[in-house]
Formats: sequence, structure tokens, C-alpha cells
Amino acid sequence: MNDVLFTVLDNALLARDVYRLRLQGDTGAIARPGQFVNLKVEGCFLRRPISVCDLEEDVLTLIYKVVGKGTATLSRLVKGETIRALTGLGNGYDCAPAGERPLLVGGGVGVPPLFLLAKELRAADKAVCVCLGFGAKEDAFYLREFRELGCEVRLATLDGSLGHKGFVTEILPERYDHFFACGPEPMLQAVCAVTRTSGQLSFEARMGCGFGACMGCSCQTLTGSKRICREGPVLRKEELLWTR
Amino acid sequence: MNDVLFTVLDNALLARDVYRLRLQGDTGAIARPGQFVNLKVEGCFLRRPISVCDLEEDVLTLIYKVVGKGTATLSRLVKGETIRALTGLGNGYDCAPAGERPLLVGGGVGVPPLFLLAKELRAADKAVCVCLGFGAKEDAFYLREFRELGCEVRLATLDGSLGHKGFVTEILPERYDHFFACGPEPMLQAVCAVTRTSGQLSFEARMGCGFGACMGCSCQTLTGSKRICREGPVLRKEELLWTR
Amino acid sequence: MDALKVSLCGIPLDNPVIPASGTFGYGHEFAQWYDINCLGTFSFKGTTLSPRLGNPTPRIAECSAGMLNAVGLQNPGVHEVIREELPKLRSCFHKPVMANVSGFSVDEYVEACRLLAAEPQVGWLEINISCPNVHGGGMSFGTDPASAALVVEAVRKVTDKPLIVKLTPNVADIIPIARACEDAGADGISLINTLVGMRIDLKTRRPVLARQTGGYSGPGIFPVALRMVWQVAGAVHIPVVGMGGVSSAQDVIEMMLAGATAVQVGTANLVEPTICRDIIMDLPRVMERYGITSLSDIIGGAR
Amino acid sequence: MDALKVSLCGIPLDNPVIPASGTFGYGHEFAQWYDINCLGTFSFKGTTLSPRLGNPTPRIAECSAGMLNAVGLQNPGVHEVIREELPKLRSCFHKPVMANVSGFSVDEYVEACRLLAAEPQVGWLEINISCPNVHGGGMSFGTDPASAALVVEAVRKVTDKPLIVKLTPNVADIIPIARACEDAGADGISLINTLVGMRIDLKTRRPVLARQTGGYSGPGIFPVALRMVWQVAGAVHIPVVGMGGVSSAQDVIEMMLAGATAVQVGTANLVEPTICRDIIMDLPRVMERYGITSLSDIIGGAR
Ligand SMILES: Cc1cc2nc3c(=O)[nH]c(=O)nc-3n(C[C@H](O)[C@H](O)[C@H](O)COP(=O)(O)OP(=O)(O)OC[C@H]3O[C@@H](n4cnc5c(N)ncnc54)[C@H](O)[C@@H]3O)c2cc1C
Ligand SMILES: Cc1cc2nc3c(=O)[nH]c(=O)nc-3n(C[C@H](O)[C@H](O)[C@H](O)COP(=O)(O)OP(=O)(O)OC[C@H]3O[C@@H](n4cnc5c(N)ncnc54)[C@H](O)[C@@H]3O)c2cc1C
Ligand SMILES: Cc1cc2nc3c(=O)[nH]c(=O)nc-3n(C[C@H](O)[C@H](O)[C@H](O)COP(=O)(O)O)c2cc1C
Ligand SMILES: Cc1cc2nc3c(=O)[nH]c(=O)nc-3n(C[C@H](O)[C@H](O)[C@H](O)COP(=O)(O)O)c2cc1C
Ligand code: FES
Ligand code: FES
Repeated sequence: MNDVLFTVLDNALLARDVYRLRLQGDTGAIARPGQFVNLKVEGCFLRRPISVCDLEEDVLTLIYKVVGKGTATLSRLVKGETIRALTGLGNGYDCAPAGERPLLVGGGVGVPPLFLLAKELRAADKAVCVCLGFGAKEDAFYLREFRELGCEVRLATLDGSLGHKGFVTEILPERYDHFFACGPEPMLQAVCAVTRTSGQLSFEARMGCGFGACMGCSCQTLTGSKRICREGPVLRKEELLWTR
Repeated sequence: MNDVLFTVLDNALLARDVYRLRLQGDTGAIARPGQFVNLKVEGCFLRRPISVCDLEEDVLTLIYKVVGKGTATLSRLVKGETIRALTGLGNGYDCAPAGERPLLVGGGVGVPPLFLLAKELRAADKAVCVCLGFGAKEDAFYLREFRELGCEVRLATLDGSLGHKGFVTEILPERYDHFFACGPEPMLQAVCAVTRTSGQLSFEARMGCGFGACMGCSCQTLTGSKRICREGPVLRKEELLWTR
Repeated sequence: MDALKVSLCGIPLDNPVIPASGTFGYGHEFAQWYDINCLGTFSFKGTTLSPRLGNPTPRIAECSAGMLNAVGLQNPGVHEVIREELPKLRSCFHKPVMANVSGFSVDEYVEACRLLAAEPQVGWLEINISCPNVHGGGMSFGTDPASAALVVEAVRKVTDKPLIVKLTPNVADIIPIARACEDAGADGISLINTLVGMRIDLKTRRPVLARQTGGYSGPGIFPVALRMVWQVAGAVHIPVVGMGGVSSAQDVIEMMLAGATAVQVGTANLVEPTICRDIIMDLPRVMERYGITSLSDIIGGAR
Repeated sequence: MDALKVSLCGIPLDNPVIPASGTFGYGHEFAQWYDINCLGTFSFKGTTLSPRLGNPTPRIAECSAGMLNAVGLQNPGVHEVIREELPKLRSCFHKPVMANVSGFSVDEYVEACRLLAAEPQVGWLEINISCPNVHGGGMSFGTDPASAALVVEAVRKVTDKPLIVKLTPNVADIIPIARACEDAGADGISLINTLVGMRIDLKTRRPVLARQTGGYSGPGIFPVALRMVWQVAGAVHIPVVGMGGVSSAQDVIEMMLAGATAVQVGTANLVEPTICRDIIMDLPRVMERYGITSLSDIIGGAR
């Protein structure tokens, strides 16, 4: 965990209401894909948690959707401005159980953390299948980027404007060794229901602090109470109450 | 009264902790010297009242001393930035009773509103005597500007580092027809005590609104309750409770 | 603009936005900023039977998310209001107005209300049993169900006009007080008045306010106000007028979802004199964003 | 750094800055951000006799000048705290700690306090009779002088360590409650706990918090907190620990001028994890600016 002052490199519209923000600064505390940073946004009292999407030396990439006041303010950041963030928060995904054919399942702005994960899995030469779900074609992003990593990319949109028409859970491959998922809770629940392997799922919660101090983000699991910001945001499928 | 968006022309240190801010924008609502504007300062809940110091077409000059959070923020404004203000607030000085030899008495950051007043009186060819009091030489400002208007300028500093050592009330001329004063309340009280003519004094008050809505700035006078922001900030000597 | 219409105690309002008492004078101060006929109505400065000079100054202190006031109900008294202010008001405002009344005894409330209720332009009486600034004043009535009921019952006898009782938030449990007012014949409840607060000046090391403590208002009190509106709206059967820190169209909608039939805007007027007009103009856009077609449909919608 | 020293119930503090209960865990979370030995002390997470899972989520809602929480006293219970947390704490904090205790019956308070008071590192017991989140919980004790006294008397019997009673601000009059605690044997009063507040999500049209209402904390409550500290400090003869929205060295000084002997910082820790260290480092500069040579001299200085 670190308190870092970042400088904006760029901040560009990527898809409908979705922006990519690239920040320069000390990324040393970020250890794993699936971790997040907590941004101090001007005019907002609480910080805003955003997943690490990509990391290259001292450049941190975040992808966020404008859904309210804080993300709207973020979208107005321009090159050269600075923003403070607590970095290296959360447990992140554990690549060890990935197996040879890991499956990545992402929905909407749950997709970003899967990118750094895919990158690491590809670096370890895994056969990565990425299944992405979006509302419509206009919402989709990073397809090319995943393909360029050498992943198999499958797509579903709710309105059928790109790829399969329907839910992302309808396009999962037959065979995979372990899955990694991030997306809205109904999607995560569906993923849990249709997958047969072990897996890891990343959750969201309204956060007070983002680093384990307030107990605001607690979540009950079969292995006890977990703080989404600390013992999460990634939980193992096996510990979820849903699987009971 | 008007709600105006001004653009900063410049904002420069004039004396110790004292800045001159020049703003470009619609000054149409400002009718009299001694009126004030109420500035919307970023990060402050209430507006900040500052007297009109000078006015030239669409350029408004304010002089303010950094005494707290709001004025500190003001002092960081740079050319090209914008600031909103309610303009044309308060009654202002009435030049009609000035006579041929008006006396202007100012103390510290009470000096600014006297400048536009002096300018108007000089334009009407009055023989203006301006007596200014400051803490020390480093606090003094606008001496040259008053002289350039053709005023007689007398000076007092508390520590004697410039002009007479002592209070401004000790350097008033023998003869004058009417006085105009602005400064800290003890100074105003002393001015009232030593002057024999009629006069007008400008007061300060903690303000909620600045335009007569909240009754936050009321002041009791012999002629009833007055709102400093509306029936003031300029009150006639004759109506002050002090003179009773 | 039917989408904005609501009805408050039987009187239709073009929209639910109502400047709050004590922050809007008797209206004409604001007529210089905009045509105040765009308002639903407004609640005029708290008026007492006799004229009041109010408290010593400083009466205002700034807070990081609001302000304190200790104005102390300065007003010219009900007779002068009827003689001077209401005629001036008629010339710039053509809708029923809400008459805010304070008092220091039941008799005073009754007499001031009787006189104001007789004025044709007065649509509602809003009786403030909550002002925290005045010793032996509203505080005692508003913090105890029985005393609150006493005032309401007495005023009820002298007028058939809608009677709205304005409550103080400085209580442990607001519900019994609201219920007591309803039972005593109130037609509506408005809340919240200010929270008691304080600031100290680090330079002088003295309280900023001459009266030491004052009423805290502005965005900082919004969460407390919203909670009390929610509680009271769930506990009474008469309409609730919500207020406390409202300064945007979003805030208005949030108050209505909590159960407010109409929403007052106070302190925000002091900092942005055109805020009520701006909110009214902004409402349709914000409603659209949240899929709201009619404001009257969302009253209490969060329950 | 003698200029910062104060004494709280006979125990010297290097400075008056104390992270508030529930915002600082059991300390070690913050030891990752800075050396927490710079603190005066800290008040650990509200601990109950039995473990508690707390409330359903969402438990957090943002406000314009603060936040709401409805954590519901999630904690591992006093036995686990003594077994697991205090040993961990010892390794990163070498000063007496303030043990914050909650309970749902007098017996629970007594038993938890007895166990914690026996721990050598516990310097003070801070008994929270004010948590507004738990049904039938602290609320009832803290809103009534007699019940407050009941808890204090009972706990008083099982420990000689300094007993600080933490009060809720959700009352009409704080003074009788503070006095009842003093009379019952408390060594200090701490206040304020959170104000009850609420937020509604415009998108879902539902309360943001699963429990609907929650405790409002942060800068928005500072004026209310300061007022209550002022009132209580003027009414009792035991030290007062002030808190509520404190987030700067200036705020600390303002609280002390109002009468606080020490000052707790809560919510600010959540947003700026190093804030307490930063405030302590900033204090000498701010003191100089206001001509303060020793903090202990200014306690209650505004009176
Ligand atoms: C661990 C984690 C990682 C995340 N990663 C991403 C990401 O990579 N890209 C992305 O677009 N979004 C991500 N989110 C969601 C993102 O935090 C919210 O969209 C954002 O906080 C909304 O802020 P706002 O001010 O725009 O919305 P508002 O609704 O105005 O926010 C009000 C409050 O609610 C909170 N809030 C609102 N929505 C959410 C949410 N979905 N999750 C948690 N808190 C919320 C805000 O933080 C704030 O405190 C992540 C959330 C978490 C918990
Ligand atoms: C009619 C009028 C005209 C003024 N003209 C000038 C001027 O031309 N030049 C100048 O330097 N100053 C002037 N002042 C004083 C100026 O308004 C204050 O210095 C300023 O508001 C301080 O703000 P702050 O945030 O720096 O101080 P803070 O102390 O942080 O302010 C806290 C609060 O107190 C109020 N306040 C503090 N000091 C004063 C004060 N002296 N008068 C009124 N309110 C105060 C602030 O407005 C704010 O609401 C004038 C005041 C009034 C009422
Ligand atoms: C300067 C000022 C004066 C007030 N005077 C009155 C009053 O006379 N009568 C009354 O019922 N409420 C009075 N109030 C309370 C407001 O009407 C309102 O209830 C309160 O300020 C909360 O709303 P806000 O946060 O939008 O201001 C006053 C408030 C302020 C700020
Ligand atoms: C997330 C959270 C949890 C809290 N938990 C406790 C608690 O367990 N016991 C307690 O006495 N107070 C608790 N409080 C109240 C704080 O200690 C403090 O009294 C209050 O938040 C006001 O101070 P602040 O505005 O600085 O946060 C909690 C506050 C927050 C924000
Ligand atoms: S957000 Fe504070 S503990 Fe997780
Ligand atoms: S400051 Fe509001 S009436 Fe003067």
C-alpha cells in the first residue's frame, strides 16, 4: 500500500461513457492483477476505487465508466494534471491455480482488471480464453488489446449488436482449468452457477476506506467475514455463500 | 445588483499580505464608491465581501488583505482564471454633502474604497485631503495613486516607520467640510470622537448573503435597525449610537 | 410543465420548490434577482406578534459545509408585515404565500396566526415551534410533544387555512412530536429547522457568534434532514415539507423520495440568489435522467 | 515537543491527537502507513463481549461533507481481541491504548470492561453508550441520564482504570446525560458519536444503506460536535475528549478552545490514512501562527 501522486498522461473516451486514464507515478506497491487503487477525486468526500487495468513500469492504466459525480469529474482530467491515489489495495487474483487453460470472464467495467491478468497469464504461456459481455457494441472495449496478447476472445452483447446475442455465460468454452471473473453481481452469480471448475471472482462494495480500517465492505463467506477491500476484492468460488 | 463572471487580469502583491486584484467583466451594477462585491471563492461556503477600490469601464479593482482561508485562496488566482461575484451591493458613499474640502480617513484595508471616492471627488474638483493610517511602512499602499489624483495625502503608521508615528486621528487637518471614513471599528470610533463635521463611515459585518436577505448583518442605529449590506455599509455619523 | 406540479394541503403548486423562511426575506429582495413567480411558493421571514430587533452581532459564522446563524427572529412584527411587506409582496408575487410565524407563548402564536390567516395572499401558515436561537422561545414547544400539541390546538381554532408545523431537529426522537402535531390538527409538518452548532475564532479565541451558539444550516445538515423527513413521512398521514441543505434538483428529488411533498431551500439562497429558479429550470433534465415523469409520483418512493 | 503534551485522566499524552474508535481498527492496519507511536493514543474498534458480524451491506454512503456508516459494531468479541489483536498491537504500539467497549446490557458492558481493564496495555476504557446502528443497543443507554448512569456505575465497580463515557449527539439536551455520567463515577466524557442520517440513491430509488439509516460523521458534523463539547465542558468537572469531523490541526485547536482535553479524529483517517500523523506534524506551525505556546494552556480557552 502506498499513497502516490500521479500525473495524467492521457484520458480518452474508449466506449460509451467509458474512459481510459493513463497515469504516471510510483506503481511499486501494485503487486498483482485484480488489485485496485483508491482515487482522491476533487469535490468528492470518499475516494473512488478503480481496478488496475494495466501496468508498465511507472505507467498505470485505469478504465472507468462514468456513472456518477466522481467518475464524471475523473473524465474531465487532462494531461499534466495530478491526482492522488492509494495504490496496491486488495488481494488481487492468484495466478497459481490457473492451470494451462484459464478462462477469463468479464462483464462491462468488470473487464479492465482481466487485462493485466491476461497479460501475466500469457507471459506464463497459458492458453487464455477471454469471454466478454457488454450491453451493446458501443459499450465494448479492449477486444483488440486482448487479441494482441494472444488470447482467444469471445463476445456477447445483450442486444446482439456485436458477437453472440445474450449473456456472457452462454459463450463459455467447453474446457478450461480454472476461471477468473469480474463483473456485475448477477453475472458473477451466473458464472458460479454454470462453471464446474474452481475459480476466482472479483467483487465490488461501497467502501469507506479501501484499506481495511472501517469494516464498511464486509462480506460473509463460508470461511468467515471478509473485507472486500482487503481479503478481497477477489474471493474464491469455493468460499462463496452462493455455492452452499 | 448583478451576478457577474469576471476574468482575472492580474493579482499582485501590493504591501505586506495585501494584494490588488484586477477583474474584467460587467461592472454595470456598480453605481457608487463605497459599494462592495461578494466573491464566490472556491472552497469557501459563504461569499467574501470586498469593497470596490476602482472602476474603469469593464475593469474592477479590488484590494484585499490575506487574513484567512478565503483571502488566501484569492491570492492564488492568476491571470485568465475566472471568479463570480455579486456586484453593486450596499449603499456606498453619498458625494452630495462632501462640500469643497472633503476629508477622507482610511485605516489598513479600509483604504481601498476611499480611492474610487477620491477619484469622483477630484473629478468634481474638490480639494480632497486623504489621511491614511497603517501599521508600518510595509503595510502602506496606494499613496502615490492618491497623490496622482491630486489629493493631499497625510500618513500615520503605528510604529512610525512612515509618516507620523501614531494614530491616523492625530494627523487630521484643521479644516474640512465633511468626512468619509473606512477602517477598523476602533478607528471609526476615534474618528467620530475627534471630528466636528458631519461624515460618513463604512462598516464591516459578518455576512450571510450580502444583499439584504438574511438579517445577519443588522446594526442598531438611532434611525432604526440597518443591514450593513443594504442600508450600509456606509452609515452617517449622525445615526450612530456612539454619538448619543 | 405538469410534470413538476404537486399539491400541498389542497393548494396546487406549480413545482415543489419553496424558499425557506428567514432566507428569502419577504420576497421582494429576490424579485430583484429574478421573477419569483416561478416558485411553488415561498415561506416568508419568521414573524412574531411584536417587532423584534434580534440578537447582537456577529450573527453569522461560516462552516465548511454550511453556516451558523443567530439572527434571533429579527422582524418588524405582524402588524408592520401586514401593513408594509404584504402590499409590497403583492406587487411582485401573485401566488399564495406561506406565512412563517414564531412566538414565545401560545397566545402570541394564536394572535399572529389569526391576523396573518386573514390576509388573502396567505395560503399556508407555517408555525415555527423550533427556533433554537431565542431563550424561552420555540425550543420548549418543539422538543416536547405535549407543548407542541398545545400550540397547534390553539392556532387550529383561529384558522381553517392549512396549518404546517415546523419542527426542530434538536430532539432525540422526532416521531412523537410529529404525531402530536398531527393529532392536534396540523395539516402538514415541515422540517428541519437548524441544528444547534458553534464555531470558535482561533485568532480571538472567542466564539464567533455573539450568542456563542447558533443554528447550523446548509449542505452539512442534509443527511440528518433527509433521515428525519423519512421518519416523519413514515409516521404521519399529513404531507411533509422537507428541507435542510437542499441546493440542487437532485437534492429536491432525494427529499421527495424520502417522503416530502414539497421541498424548501434555505441557506443556498444566501450564497446563490438565483438558486431556486435554477433548480426549477434544472428539474426536468434531472427527472429525465432518472426516468421520473411526474414529481408527484415519487413522493415517498423510496419506501 | 512539550508544547503538545496534555494529560488525560492522569495519563500523560505526547499530544492530544487520538484516532477515534471504528476508524482505526486495532491499530496495525495503520502501522503500515506510518509509525503509529507518534499518536497520543488511539481508541480501538468498538468491542463487544461476543463476536458480532455487523449489519448487511451496503454499510457506507457518501455525503457531501462526510459519510454514513451502518457497520453495526462488527468485531471479533472481547476474547478474540485479547487473544489476537492486543498481542499484534503490542508489536507496533508502545503506549497505553484506549479500549472502546459497546454492549447491549449492563452485564455485557461490565464483563467486557472487566476483561479489557485487566490488560496491561489498556490505559483508558471508553464506553460507547451511543452507537445508533444497533437496535436495542447503546441508543437507549445514551439518550437517558438514568440508563447512562446505570452502565457507568456498574462498570465503575470492576475497574480503577480511567473510565471515559462516549455520548451520542442524538439527544435534545446533552448536559444532564454528561452530568449523570460524572455523578456515576466517570473519569471523562468523550463526544460526539455519529448523528443519525440517511441517503437515498436516485438511480435505484432506495436507501443507499441496507439498514436505511446510519451514523453521519465527517466535517459536516463539526459545528454540532464543537457545540456539544463546549456545553459539556462547561457542565462537568472531568476532562472532555472532543471529536466529530476533526481533520486539521486548526480543528484540533478549535476543539480544545471549546474545552476538549484531547481530540479524536475519526472519518478523516479513512480518506487520508496518514492524517493523524500529518496533524501532529502540523500542530507546532499552526500553534505558532495563533500564538499558542502550549496546548494544555488553551483547553477551554474560549470561555
Ligand atoms: C474494488 C473495486 C474496483 C472497481 N473497479 C472499477 C473499474 O475498474 N472501473 C469502473 O468503471 N468501476 C470500477 N469500480 C466501480 C467504481 O468504484 C464506481 O463506479 C465509482 O466509485 C462510482 O463513483 P461515482 O462518484 O461516479 O458514482 P456515485 O454513484 O456518485 O458514487 C457515490 C458513492 O457510491 C460509491 N459507488 C457507486 N457505485 C459503486 C460501485 N459500483 N462500487 C463501489 N462503490 C460504488 C462511490 O464510490 C461513492 O462513494 C470498482 C469498484 C470497486 C469496489
Ligand atoms: C462591506 C465589506 C467590505 C470589505 N472590503 C474589504 C476590502 O476592500 N479589502 C479587504 O481586505 N477586506 C475587506 N473586507 C473584509 C473581508 O471581507 C474579510 O477580510 C474576508 O471576508 C476574510 O475572509 P477570509 O476567508 O480570508 O477569513 P476567515 O477569517 O477565514 O473568514 C471566515 C468568515 O468570516 C468572515 N470574515 C472574516 N473577517 C471579516 C471581516 N473583517 N468582515 C466581514 N467578514 C469577515 C468571512 O467573510 C468568512 O465568512 C470587507 C468586509 C465587508 C463586510
Ligand atoms: C439566516 C437564517 C434565518 C432563518 N430564520 C428562520 C425563521 O425566521 N423561521 C424559521 O422557521 N426558520 C428559519 N430558518 C431556518 C430555515 O428556514 C431552514 O429551516 C434551515 O435553515 C434549514 O434549511 P437550509 O439548510 O436549506 O438552510 C433560518 C435559517 C437561516 C439560515
Ligand atoms: C466506520 C465507522 C465506525 C465507527 N465505529 C465506532 C465504534 O465501534 N465505536 C464507537 O464508539 N464509535 C464508532 N464510530 C464513531 C467515531 O468514533 C466518531 O465518534 C464519529 O465518527 C465522529 O467523529 P468523526 O467525524 O471524526 O468520524 C465509528 C465511526 C465510523 C465512521
Ligand atoms: S472499505 Fe473500509 S474496511 Fe473495506
Ligand atoms: S448579510 Fe444578509 S442581510 Fe446583510
